[in-house]
Amino acid sequence: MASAVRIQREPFDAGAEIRALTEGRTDIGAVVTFSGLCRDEGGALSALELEHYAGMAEEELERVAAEARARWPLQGATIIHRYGRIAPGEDIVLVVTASTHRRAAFEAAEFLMDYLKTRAPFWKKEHRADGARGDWVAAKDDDDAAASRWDSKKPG
Amino acid sequence: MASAVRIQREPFDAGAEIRALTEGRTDIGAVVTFSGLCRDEGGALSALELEHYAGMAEEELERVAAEARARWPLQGATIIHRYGRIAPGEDIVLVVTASTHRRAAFEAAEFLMDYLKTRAPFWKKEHRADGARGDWVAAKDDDDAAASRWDSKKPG
Amino acid sequence: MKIAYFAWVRERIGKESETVEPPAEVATVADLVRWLKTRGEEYAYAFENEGVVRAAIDRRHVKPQTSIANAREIAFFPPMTGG
Amino acid sequence: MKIAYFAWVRERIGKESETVEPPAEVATVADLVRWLKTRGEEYAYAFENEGVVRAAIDRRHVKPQTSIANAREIAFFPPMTGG
Repeated sequence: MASAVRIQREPFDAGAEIRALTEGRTDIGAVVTFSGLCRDEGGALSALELEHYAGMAEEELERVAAEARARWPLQGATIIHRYGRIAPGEDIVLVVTASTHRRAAFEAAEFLMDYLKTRAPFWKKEHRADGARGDWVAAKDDDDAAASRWDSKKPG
Repeated sequence: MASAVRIQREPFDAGAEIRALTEGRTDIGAVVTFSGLCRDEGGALSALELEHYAGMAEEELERVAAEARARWPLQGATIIHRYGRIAPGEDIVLVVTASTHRRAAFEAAEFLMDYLKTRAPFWKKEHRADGARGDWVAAKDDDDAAASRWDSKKPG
Repeated sequence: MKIAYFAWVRERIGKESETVEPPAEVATVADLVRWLKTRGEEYAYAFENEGVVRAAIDRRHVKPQTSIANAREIAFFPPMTGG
Repeated sequence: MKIAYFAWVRERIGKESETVEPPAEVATVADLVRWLKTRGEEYAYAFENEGVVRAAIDRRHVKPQTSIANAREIAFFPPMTGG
């Protein structure tokens, strides 16, 4: 199975990543992509600074991808996560899943996002537009709940 | 809200459609795309022929898109459906949803696919690789079940 | 009134569309299907399982019991398989 | 043993990493946190809510009761906010 995990400072190209998974293949019926973008929170933020634990971040994303492959019949999965300073409107994270069937591609993409949010060692710090000291983004209970719903759920 | 429904013979570019929804905006946090591709069913098919009801197809996709906008807080939604002869490996359909939050973008994209599968007037005919007469693809009970699960479900 | 056919309904009937003038007692979509089936083998074949073929009036999905009064275009087609 | 700190744990302690030699009775991650908190105000501040800070041993998430025997690198960090 085509599978790639990348951690990079540079932007990525979702279209190119979709093509990389599907080109030359005739057995894929469904490709789902998720792009997570930096929001400016109504103009309050000038950027997000993404810190990561180099080494562990790659390994954790590989573990999350392996877990998705074990749960759903995937023909491909790509995870790209950026670090460094990211301006509003720019991409932060990309997940692409390819499968014969749409439900598997949708569920696996949502699983990858839920899991990586609570397991991949990345932290966001806000840069405020007004120059005031920015805070570290707090983890959301929602994200823990979203990740834990997969603990008991079997692929449909 | 940026919203577009297109029915066309030509291929489309998922990356360009994502950019069209997000470019110049700083309020979008999540973009989900679904691409449906033509499979060759283990080499049995040489192509699919997509017939559609011109006029109604556009209107029905607009109705499906309006229903998604009424159910989820979306900042954009795009639906593109191709018709004509489509070779294995080529795209058939594209759905893109943009929202502040990832759950809304995921659910709306899945809803759009489930609904358009059972409501948009398109029909697939198989062209067989062995030259034998191809059949019209039969509708799946699964698709009806997938669409009807939204009848009672409220956005999460 | 114009009637359009799609996919295997079109193939069985052998035409894409036609203009018909059903008698006044044909009031609903189901009535229209029953009347069309009297017009020849090809129609009887297309509508052999009445529960299967779907209908739209003026580009909107309708049920068999829907009235065809004021319809400009009625379409018949199999369950959809797009996406 | 190398210890690495990230995000606001790093900012509060004022360093990215350091090498420490805890005494032999420090057996688990929780023991290590308690020992680190005795080393100065900055550590006490970073670990003021012991339930909040997460830990990894050799790049894998671990729980407070996990043994630190044979650990090469232990990392402490807040709940993750990537994605």
